[in-house]
Amino acid sequence: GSFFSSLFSGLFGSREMRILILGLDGAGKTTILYRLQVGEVVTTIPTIGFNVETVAYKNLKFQVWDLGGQTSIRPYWRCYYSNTDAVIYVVDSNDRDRMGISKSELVAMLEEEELKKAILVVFANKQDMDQAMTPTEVANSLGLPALKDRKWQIFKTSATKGTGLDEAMEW
Amino acid sequence: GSFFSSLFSGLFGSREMRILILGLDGAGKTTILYRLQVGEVVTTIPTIGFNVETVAYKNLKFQVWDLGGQTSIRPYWRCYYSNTDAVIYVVDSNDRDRMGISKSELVAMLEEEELKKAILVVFANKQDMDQAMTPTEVANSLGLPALKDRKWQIFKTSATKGTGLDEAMEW
Amino acid sequence: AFNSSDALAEATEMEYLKKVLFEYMMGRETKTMAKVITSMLKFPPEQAQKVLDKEDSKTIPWLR
Amino acid sequence: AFNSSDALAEATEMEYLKKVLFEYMMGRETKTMAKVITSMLKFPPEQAQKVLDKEDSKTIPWLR
Ligand SMILES: Nc1nc2c(ncn2[C@@H]2O[C@H](COP(=O)(O)OP(=O)(O)OP(=O)(O)O)[C@@H](O)[C@H]2O)c(=O)[nH]1
Ligand SMILES: Nc1nc2c(ncn2[C@@H]2O[C@H](COP(=O)(O)OP(=O)(O)OP(=O)(O)O)[C@@H](O)[C@H]2O)c(=O)[nH]1
Ligand SMILES: [Mg+2]
Ligand SMILES: [Mg+2]
Repeated sequence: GSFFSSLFSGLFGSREMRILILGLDGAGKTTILYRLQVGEVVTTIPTIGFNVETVAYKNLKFQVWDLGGQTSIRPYWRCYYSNTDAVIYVVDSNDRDRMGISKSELVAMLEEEELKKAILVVFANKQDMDQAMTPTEVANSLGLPALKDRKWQIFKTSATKGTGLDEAMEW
Repeated sequence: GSFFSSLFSGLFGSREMRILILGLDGAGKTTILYRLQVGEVVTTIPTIGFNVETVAYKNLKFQVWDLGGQTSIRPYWRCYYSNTDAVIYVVDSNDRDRMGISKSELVAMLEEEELKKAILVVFANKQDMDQAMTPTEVANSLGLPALKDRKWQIFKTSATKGTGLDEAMEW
Repeated sequence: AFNSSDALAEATEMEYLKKVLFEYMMGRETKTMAKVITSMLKFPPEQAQKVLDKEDSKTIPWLR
Repeated sequence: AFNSSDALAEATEMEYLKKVLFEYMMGRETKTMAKVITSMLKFPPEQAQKVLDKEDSKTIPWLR
């Protein structure tokens, strides 16, 4: 086995981690993607489709997918789940009205077999705004404390101000 | 040039001829395709898409495309024109009402650059029926006599009875 | 009647698209299928051209 | 309002389909794109399976 295992780790061991950024439309996913990649705030338009970028962080490389979050294209998130190592789930902490919808999308996602081993990282985004819910409030609204068999963490972030993202990437 | 020409004829000289069967829906295109290929009348349903078959006739091989003729998918015939050697244009000789439409589709087709060198063979089909227009009447309705720079021939056929097809394949 | 024949035409086009797409995805006659797909879905001209160029580069690898 | 938001959703889906199809046809991330296409267009399960098997045979030619 040693020959083959070293062959295979040589071939596949250095595979990039695959990360999906998911969340409702307008949560800030695309802003976060490019913040992570180029360190700047880019002007975004609603994503009808996806963006995929290679993000280098310290010595690691990640293939990061940012999928459009509008209602009509959310059903196709699941087509991207295979081989995903981590999901960054982005929430607009000011969007109290849609916290319930955000929760049901999250729950549906976590039920998928293909994501069974994926790490869950929640970004309570738009913390720069006055009315923002605290990370604890967001976590409770999403039902995170009740999750079973799932590693998860929550971070308070502001994609536009650039705060919280570095801490989050250390997870 | 002799080395290259013999090389190229060796590589490409035995290319199958590419033939398109076109015409309005219900004209009998699919019936004709399978008559030519297997010599039998098959039960057809309207073709939403295409059928493509290799037809062997004597020592020759043809790649024959039968394209659906319904109004909404006729605009896509042109996507198939490239490298076409001959067009078999099938007309239901009883469908007097739509002879004008059949003519305009034919005219539009013949204007396409990619078909400039293609041979035109018209099948005045369904000749087994009492009310059938004669091949001459069909030719006139389609405006064939007025065609310029085009090799064409017309044949009276009955795809269901199997008459006329052999003569036509000798063209 | 107009509406229902409209809907019928749309259903026909959808079925046609699926058929052509299936053939394309199975790798059959991909250049021709690519032409149908890009015109049915009205790809912008420069996108359609890129797709067709890509097809050419598939079939004639030694001309790449 | 219901109708217009319906139409908007449809336009969004169409734009999404075109984007994904373009990527597929350019040969990028074809397995994932194939999943999106076959589910958006509701390919019958056995056709979708054939398409995905075909994708696997592309990426791992030595397993063919
Ligand atoms: N105040 C504030 N605004 C933010 C923040 N992050 C993103 N935004 C803004 O929110 C809006 C939507 O951001 P996007 O990144 O396009 O949202 P998205 O999640 O990609 O949306 P979809 O592509 O439709 O799914 C933009 O105007 C952003 O500038 C943040 O942390 N604070
Ligand atoms: N009487 C008679 N009926 C024919 C003849 N050829 C075809 N038909 C019938 O005409 C009908 C339509 O034939 P198809 O071959 O399906 O027509 P098509 O041109 O392929 O039609 P689309 O696929 O819709 O474009 C069928 O019922 C055939 O049996 C013929 O020579 N005589
Ligand atoms: Mg976005
Ligand atoms: Mg037919």
